[in-house]
Amino acid sequence: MPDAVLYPGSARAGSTPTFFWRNLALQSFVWLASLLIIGVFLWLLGDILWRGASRVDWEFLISVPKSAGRSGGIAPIIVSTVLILVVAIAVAFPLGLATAALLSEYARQGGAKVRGVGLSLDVLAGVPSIVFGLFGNAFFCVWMGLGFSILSGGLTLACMILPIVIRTAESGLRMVPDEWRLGAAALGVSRSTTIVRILIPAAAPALVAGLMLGIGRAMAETAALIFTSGYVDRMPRSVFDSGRAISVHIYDLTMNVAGGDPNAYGSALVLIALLIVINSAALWLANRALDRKPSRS
Amino acid sequence: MIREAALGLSFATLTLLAVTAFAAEEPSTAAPLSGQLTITGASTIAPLASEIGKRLEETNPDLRIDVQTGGSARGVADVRAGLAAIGLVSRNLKDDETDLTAFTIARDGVGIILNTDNPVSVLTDEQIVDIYLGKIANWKDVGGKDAPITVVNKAEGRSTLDLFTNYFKLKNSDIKASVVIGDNQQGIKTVAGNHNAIGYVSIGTAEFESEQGTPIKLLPLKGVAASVENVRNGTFSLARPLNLVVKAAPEGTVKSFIDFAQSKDVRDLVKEQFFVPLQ
Amino acid sequence: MVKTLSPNVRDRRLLWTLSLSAATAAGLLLLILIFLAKEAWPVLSTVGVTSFVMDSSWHPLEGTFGLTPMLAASVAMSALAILIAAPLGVALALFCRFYAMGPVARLFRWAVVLLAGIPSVVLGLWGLTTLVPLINDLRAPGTSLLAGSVVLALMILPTIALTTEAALTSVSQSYWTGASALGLSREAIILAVALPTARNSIAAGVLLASARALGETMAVLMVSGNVVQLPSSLFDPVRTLTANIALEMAYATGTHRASLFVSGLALTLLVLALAAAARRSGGQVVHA
Amino acid sequence: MNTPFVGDLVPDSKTGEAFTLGPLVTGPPCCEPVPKIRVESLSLSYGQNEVLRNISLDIYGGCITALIGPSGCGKTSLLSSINRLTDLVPGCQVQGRILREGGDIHAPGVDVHALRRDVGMIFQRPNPFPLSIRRNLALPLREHGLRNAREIDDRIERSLKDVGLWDEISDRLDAPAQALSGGQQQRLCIARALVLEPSVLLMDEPCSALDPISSAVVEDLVESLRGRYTVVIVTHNLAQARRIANYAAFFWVKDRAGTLVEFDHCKRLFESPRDERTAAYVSGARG
Repeated sequence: MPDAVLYPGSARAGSTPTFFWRNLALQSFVWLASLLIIGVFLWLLGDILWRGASRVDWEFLISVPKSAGRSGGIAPIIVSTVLILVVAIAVAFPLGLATAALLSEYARQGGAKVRGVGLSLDVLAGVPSIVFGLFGNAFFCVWMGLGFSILSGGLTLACMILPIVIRTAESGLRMVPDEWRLGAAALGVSRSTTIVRILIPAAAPALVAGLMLGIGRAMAETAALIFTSGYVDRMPRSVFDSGRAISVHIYDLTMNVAGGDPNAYGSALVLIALLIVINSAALWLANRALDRKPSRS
Repeated sequence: MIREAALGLSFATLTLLAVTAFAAEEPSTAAPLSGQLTITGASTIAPLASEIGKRLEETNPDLRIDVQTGGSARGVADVRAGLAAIGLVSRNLKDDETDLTAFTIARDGVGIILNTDNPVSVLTDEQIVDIYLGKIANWKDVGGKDAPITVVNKAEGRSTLDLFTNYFKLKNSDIKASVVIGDNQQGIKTVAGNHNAIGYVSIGTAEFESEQGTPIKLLPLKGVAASVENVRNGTFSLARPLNLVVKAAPEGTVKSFIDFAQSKDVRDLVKEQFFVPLQ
Repeated sequence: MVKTLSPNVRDRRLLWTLSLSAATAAGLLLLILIFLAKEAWPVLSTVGVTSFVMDSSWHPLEGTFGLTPMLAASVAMSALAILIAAPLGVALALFCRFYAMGPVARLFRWAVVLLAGIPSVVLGLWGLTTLVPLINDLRAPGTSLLAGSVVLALMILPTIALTTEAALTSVSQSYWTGASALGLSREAIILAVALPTARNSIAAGVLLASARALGETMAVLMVSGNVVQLPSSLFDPVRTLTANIALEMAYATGTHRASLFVSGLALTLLVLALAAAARRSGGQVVHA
Repeated sequence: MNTPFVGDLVPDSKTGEAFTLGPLVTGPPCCEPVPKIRVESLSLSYGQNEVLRNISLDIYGGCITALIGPSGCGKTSLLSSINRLTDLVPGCQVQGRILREGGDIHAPGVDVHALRRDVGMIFQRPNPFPLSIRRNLALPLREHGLRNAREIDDRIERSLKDVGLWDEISDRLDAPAQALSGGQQQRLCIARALVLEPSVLLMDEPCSALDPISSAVVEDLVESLRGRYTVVIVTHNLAQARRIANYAAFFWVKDRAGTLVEFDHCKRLFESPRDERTAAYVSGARG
């Protein structure tokens, strides 16, 4: 009956059964879909766990790969992956944050130009990772002369996650209530101070969340890294060394190395565990940022 | 706080950069072999070359051998362009590649594989050609079950494909493939997961996988069993050399690496990667 | 250090810095496009665009460059993936927002974020060893448009679910209270208030997801069969533009390589069109 | 500049509806007979929407001026144009002049940050920054160039004492400001404005979001500021305006734009309004 208020055209008085079936259908669909998805997810995760768990122990994490990765561990792979991520974040985060601040705080003044930036970011977000790989190879490895290196890979990933970081940071900044902007302006506080001291700390959870998404995407990346950070599974000594990222390792083990599957699953398990760790760390950081006790800087 | 963290992070990276830049310019010491050697090319050989490199590094701590994967064509191109000192090429050099010199470090056979559920155990060369051309599309035509044939072919540019098409005098565009694959293991996984598939992969890995219980079997060619042994003694004809190629006469580190890769010291590594060591 | 600067100067400097960053970010796309075009030019200038559109097959070594079948495959696979993932993703978001109790919703949300982080290689591996044999039992060869779509759907589902949930959350609590005050059932509120209000954002999320689907490489390469042909059924093996690049790039030289860059360029332009469409639809996009 | 402001009401020559007013003859001793701020024929619009039309008004130094009238008649817009907060609103156009101690605040070369430092503003909803109490107060000080930590602490203490918060929260200055109660937050916001030692305070319904007790505390605080600061306060609480204001300006919507109907000594505006709309509004018959 009350639905008639919202569906004047479709509702007939006393047609409750219709709604009963409709409600039941929606309800069952939602439940079934959720259970299906979670089921597939558990299946996937269980599969990886079942096949990978026996491989993963402390030894696996701290030893070097042997026999093309069939045996041995993945220590250098983890180090390379982390270094690539560090480079990517160190570049993408400041750049992304600055761009996001421009888009959210100055968008009105920028007009068409800012809209152009927005559009190009949307496209950038959709550029296939393999294209980033091609670009990174030609631009960073060859043109800039960085060769196959962790630096090239990290910079390529930075390009790739930049739109994600920017868009999440932008929406985070936009969600900061205007009253703080007005309050700061009314005190004669400059825009730069407002952004740096008030808006960015206030948006910290969103910024961290965006960064997490970026890291997740970057960690899982294969296509862009084969052509940039390379294939060398030795412990890197610097970011100028070539280093094999964990997803490249997984790909090589499954597609190119006979008998590599067990270690591939082990590595996949480690990768997922790393993602969980990073995710929880980010959540913790975000919460801490919210109710932190600021020092008298 | 986030800002500080970001600053810290950037600073750490910069420091890292500075330190490593310094480290990279460190003069080499008096060890027998030093410096960096870049090797690129065939994904088939890359794991082997990588292992050989590691073993050579063990005795020469200042030597760094970086192996990058790709394809034979990339090995050739990178050596020509000077991007790599040594290229990995998993086939004989072509007529237009005479500017390069090849050093064979191992041999590899390519064998036809079927799923173990497939009752067919022998195919003639003509039957294989007809299957790949789509003239035979059902296993019952060659004595098997009544089931459509899944033809697994390699992607364009792979040297395994070159070898296969040359041997059977096929033109790639005439092949009616149902699945096109990239690397070797994808072929094995595809055939293992499909009762009616036919594919061709590296014999050594196929033997290994078969021993491990993967449901695939190798077919003999012209009556010769596809085995590592028959590749070694030369009776199995669908085989190829695994080559290191260089532009100029090798010297210094390059020569040492090539010599080492051809020596007895790495036989166990060659076998470990399921290739056939040189006689 | 800052002390000597007046707020105005500081603001001007900040604006300058921010603009520079934004210009870098925006310039990146231009750089990529220029680079793609540059690498693609040798073959575009000699062979011409028409053969890429008109040629019926892809054998660059033999002089045929037809991209149309792969373009069709890319579009079909993404569209199918959206068709699978959109209802499921929206349902999952509704579940987390309106049906599940606190901890359960959190658990589901956490699972979705985790699913978003599973590397495409792992999904591809799972697809190749688990999904493809299942489909093969239905109809050979198993590696098919369908397998690719299902794996893609799994990959983009988190994006759709998270965007939708964000949009539903932003549908203000007051609507909820107001609608409940009218005595509406939960389903009526969802259908009549929540979903219509969040419609634009959901649409934007779906468009974003389709861009991702179009760009996915490794998983697709592993499960979709990679045969260059116009798909005529769900069970046909197909090759997408991205898989084409990944399969052949490392092995390609000369004209072959340049024609792969044409693939990349075509793909990027397709995404450009999608992004423009997403802009027009205008919702707030959450990247996930 | 030559608008007469000595004597009683003088109808504006153009509309006959805007007024200027002479100095307070019988006001409290704190009120100086000098206009601190003079609004001259101010019109304001957001894009196509005209919000204020032809407002002229003098605000006297050291006095409390209340702006009253129904919602949507542009009182807040007038308030934010005095410290040029309207600059932040896209598409906002201001015509006419606002003179602060004789100088046009819209003149080129006017430092808007310095203007806002001297003209503090309190908002309807308390808006302490998501920082600690101390940082809320230190931020504007640092921003305006104060670097000496002891001086900063001194001034924080002084302004917190001014608003009567010192005794309540001096032991938890590093606690998040948003943990304070609503009334405390609003007083903190007033302290945050006072810490910059402004001469003018603009208050946009500072008590309306507070409970009655906090509201009374803040009202007493506002009253205590009389004489030291020039206060312009927007309020919907007529009794409050009557209690604390020296002057009152009554706004009404005419042709969808806010206009100033009557400006007078507070007592006179409430007790013997000249305009019948004012009379109806203050008596509670309308609005």
